[in-house]
Amino acid sequence: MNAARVGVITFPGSLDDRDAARAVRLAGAEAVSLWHADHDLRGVDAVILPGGFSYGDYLRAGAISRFAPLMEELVPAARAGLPVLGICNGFQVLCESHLLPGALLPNAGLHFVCRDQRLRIDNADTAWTAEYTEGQEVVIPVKNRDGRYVADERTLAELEDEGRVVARYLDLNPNGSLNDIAGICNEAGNVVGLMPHPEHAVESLTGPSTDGLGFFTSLVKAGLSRAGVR
Amino acid sequence: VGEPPVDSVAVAERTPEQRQPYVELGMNEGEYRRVRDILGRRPTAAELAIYSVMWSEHCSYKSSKVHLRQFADKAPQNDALLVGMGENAGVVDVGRGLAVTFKVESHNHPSYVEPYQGAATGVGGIVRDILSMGARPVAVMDSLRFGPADAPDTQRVLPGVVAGVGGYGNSLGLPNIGGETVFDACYLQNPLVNALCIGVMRHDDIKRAIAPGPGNQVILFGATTGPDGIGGASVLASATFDEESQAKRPSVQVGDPFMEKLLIECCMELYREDLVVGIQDLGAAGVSCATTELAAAGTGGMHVVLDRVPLRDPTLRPEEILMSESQERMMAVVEPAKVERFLEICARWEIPATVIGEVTDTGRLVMTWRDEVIVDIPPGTAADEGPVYERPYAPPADLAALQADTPGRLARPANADDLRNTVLWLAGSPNLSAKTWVTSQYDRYVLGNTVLAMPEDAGVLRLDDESGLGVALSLDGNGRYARLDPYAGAQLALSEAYRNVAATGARPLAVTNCLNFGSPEDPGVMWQFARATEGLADACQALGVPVTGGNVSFYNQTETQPINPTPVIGVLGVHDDVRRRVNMAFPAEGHMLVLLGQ
Amino acid sequence: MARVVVDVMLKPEILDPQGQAIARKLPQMGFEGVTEVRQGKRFELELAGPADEAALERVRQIAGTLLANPVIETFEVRVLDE
Amino acid sequence: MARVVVDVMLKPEILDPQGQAIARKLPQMGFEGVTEVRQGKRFELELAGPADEAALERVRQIAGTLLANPVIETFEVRVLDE
Ligand SMILES: Nc1ncnc2c1ncn2[C@@H]1O[C@H](COP(=O)(O)OP(=O)(O)O)[C@@H](O)[C@H]1O
Repeated sequence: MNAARVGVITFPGSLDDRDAARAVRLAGAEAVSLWHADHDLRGVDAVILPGGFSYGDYLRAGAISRFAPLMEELVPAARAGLPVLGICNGFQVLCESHLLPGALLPNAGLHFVCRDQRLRIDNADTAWTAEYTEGQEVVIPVKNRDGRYVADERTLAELEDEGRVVARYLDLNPNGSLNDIAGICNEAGNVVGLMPHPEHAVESLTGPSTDGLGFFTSLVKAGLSRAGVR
Repeated sequence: VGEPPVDSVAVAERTPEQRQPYVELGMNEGEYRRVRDILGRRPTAAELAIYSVMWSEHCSYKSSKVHLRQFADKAPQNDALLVGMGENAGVVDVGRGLAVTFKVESHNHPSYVEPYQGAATGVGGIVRDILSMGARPVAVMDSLRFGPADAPDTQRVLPGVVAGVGGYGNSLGLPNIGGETVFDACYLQNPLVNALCIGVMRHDDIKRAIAPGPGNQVILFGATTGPDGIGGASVLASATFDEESQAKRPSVQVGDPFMEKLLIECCMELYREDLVVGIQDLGAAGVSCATTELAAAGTGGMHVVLDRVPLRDPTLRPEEILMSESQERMMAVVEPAKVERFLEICARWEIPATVIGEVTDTGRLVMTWRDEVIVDIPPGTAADEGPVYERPYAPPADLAALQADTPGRLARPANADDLRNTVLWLAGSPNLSAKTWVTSQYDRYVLGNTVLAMPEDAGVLRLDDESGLGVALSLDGNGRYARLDPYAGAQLALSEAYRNVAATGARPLAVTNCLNFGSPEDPGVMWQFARATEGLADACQALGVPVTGGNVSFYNQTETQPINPTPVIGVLGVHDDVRRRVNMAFPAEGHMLVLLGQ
Repeated sequence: MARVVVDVMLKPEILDPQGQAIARKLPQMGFEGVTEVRQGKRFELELAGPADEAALERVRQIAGTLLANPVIETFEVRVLDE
Repeated sequence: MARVVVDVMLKPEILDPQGQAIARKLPQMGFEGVTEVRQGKRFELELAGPADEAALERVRQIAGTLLANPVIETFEVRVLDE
């Protein structure tokens, strides 16, 4: 049986693309690198938009990458159900391209923040969180300058009512996100945006925990069960 | 207003008596005479620009050279050294076909003028140094010194410096794996910002700053050239330029980390396809430095069409182009058949690249501007044969008194309250308190290979996922010890870094250093420098670790008051398997504590 | 050749910590009487042609899709008279 | 109560990587005819009193010390008429 093929997009200024690919491999899937300027998703089963500072994030985080040629392919594919995970800068790109509601603004503390963050997984039903149990607490690094999630009241209420807050900050809100939101998903649960970096919590040697691995194995599990249905 | 006339070689020959602003450019009478002797005529404005920057203290090491020689002379035999001092950075074999290159550099003065940009471009500069050796940069460290924490100037400088180091390094995707943050009154108007970068490559990927092979093309790539950091050049233009346009020339360089990130990825692809014969980053002295050094190290000749340099400001004069310190630029020497592919890869990364010249076998560096020859020099005379000074030195007058003022003369706590206050005072002192407010602004996770970082005393990186091969690095200095005894102070800094690296389980291999001192024209400072370099060289010999490179920063002083002499020493060690590293934590209850040493 | 300015400000209901930090700092520096500070962005665009209605419409498109994020920001376009 | 705007721009000779990143992208997004983009900051200050000369002088001081970095930036102060 073939392993799931997970695409990792490299935008100019992506930084965690190779780390995301490593996490995909550690989860037992095949990492396929995707180039922002191509119009080709290379037939992958899922896509990760990695962290970084694409285009320097000079204008607004994710604002320019949203216009990448590859995004013209990704947006309809995501709307049609392709599993997509945006981590940090990837989350920002997903919001800028309206695959996810709201926006990410500069941290309330006005500094870049890098810390080992305790989180609670509040939705274990998405393509990327199926390996977790609802309410599970995990430790995963956050590292961002523009991580403050905002949305208007109606959107926030919608996210809460529909259980679309995927992860929440515990102990300390590192960036001033509304409702301590660390990650959200779309209505269908296939598109997830996450500010913390699960790809930096996949090996005990290099991360504070291995709690992040679940994001990548969830997908493999989901992918395998899909294959089983076929 | 038409273009001012070009000060060509022909004009220079016709006007031998023309007065030239060499003093304003920081050259003394003797140095200017030497240039005239070398050329057999007066230099053109462009040539004067080249010699003045290449013979500056910063580029020529004219006051420090005689002392730095000891690092080579006393260097222990060490098979691990693949490239020694003299190149952009030394290269050390770490086994399994891999090599690492690392170096520390200062950006002290610019960080006082504009803290954010000064610190940011300091990181950018050292990263390009490592990149130009053929390596992929994999981590950074920073050693910082500020005045008292509550001084207004510190409150202006410190947040900007930390944000700048973080802003640039984080945007490049380089983990920050350690450093120092120290407060002392002597740094109030002379903060120290020393940045270290380490890179990894395969042995056959090592690149040199050379331009061999007549007919090979010279390509400038990266950012366009603007009027950054050319305060000096405006004096040259003053003969031909109105005052108003001079006032426009800024001394502040602004960094573009996004461009540098693209440069890194672009260079990695260029190296992978073996498209460069020689490469050099453009740092201080920009095009002057890159062309003279590349040419001098190759077949000795190069022809450059200076008009081809892409400009951000079209009014720049040739002298200004030669002296511009615009960041994020590199120069490569490429075989003609590979130029097309080279330019293709640059275009893929959206990086401007331009062929600006060609390697020749004439032994001369020739540059034209508007079809006239404005530079015609033997490049080695600018790059390697600068002046060398044996500056006089003598112990500072107050040294004996300082040394006599021992801790024994301090009042002892007389009672429990005194003791309590002392402990509280220590706990609250900025030098001893936690530095997480600094380190939390730095990404320590990116690249996924950071095995140890803050709060550990040394950073540890994995280089190879399979075998666990890795390195440990520590960066340490102590200006107070060095002030009391520069010889022992340098050795103490080295041994602290050496111990920090060894304590993680690594085998120390090589040393880099950044020597921060006052003015070399002050005999007291020069004595501190001589003693510190001697101490460091002797200790490296005793410990069997060679100095592979470094940087000297002089003139860190406020009027006549120099900073404490501050040699900052970096030690690199190798781990055969980082999975066996040791950290600071007590792993479990019941273990025994053992004190090693005296 | 014309210069056009695009001013981008956060919507009033969005928290602006940067502006707040400045506002808090002012009294400490001896500046009283500033009740609120908000920080936004200002873009200056140089156009190859004149700033006629067609050009301004294009700038408004650039502003609405790229320079500002309508989810959190508002923008204003105006010609810079020199 | 008055609103005052402080526009802060990088000096023209200083590199503006932000503006350049935008300018390089515009043609690829189908927007031609923009020859240069520069990105600066815009501050809106709300004053407790009127925007008289004394108040504006204070704002200029604030701008020169806190809002703008005179080493690399210039600023302009103007009253927002509503
Ligand atoms: N400027 C800096 N950059 C990066 N890391 C730093 C910096 N300053 C301090 N650190 C890190 O913070 C931790 C604590 O530093 P410090 O208080 O100096 O420790 P110690 O006193 O044990 O040497 C160390 O891991 C050190 O590497």
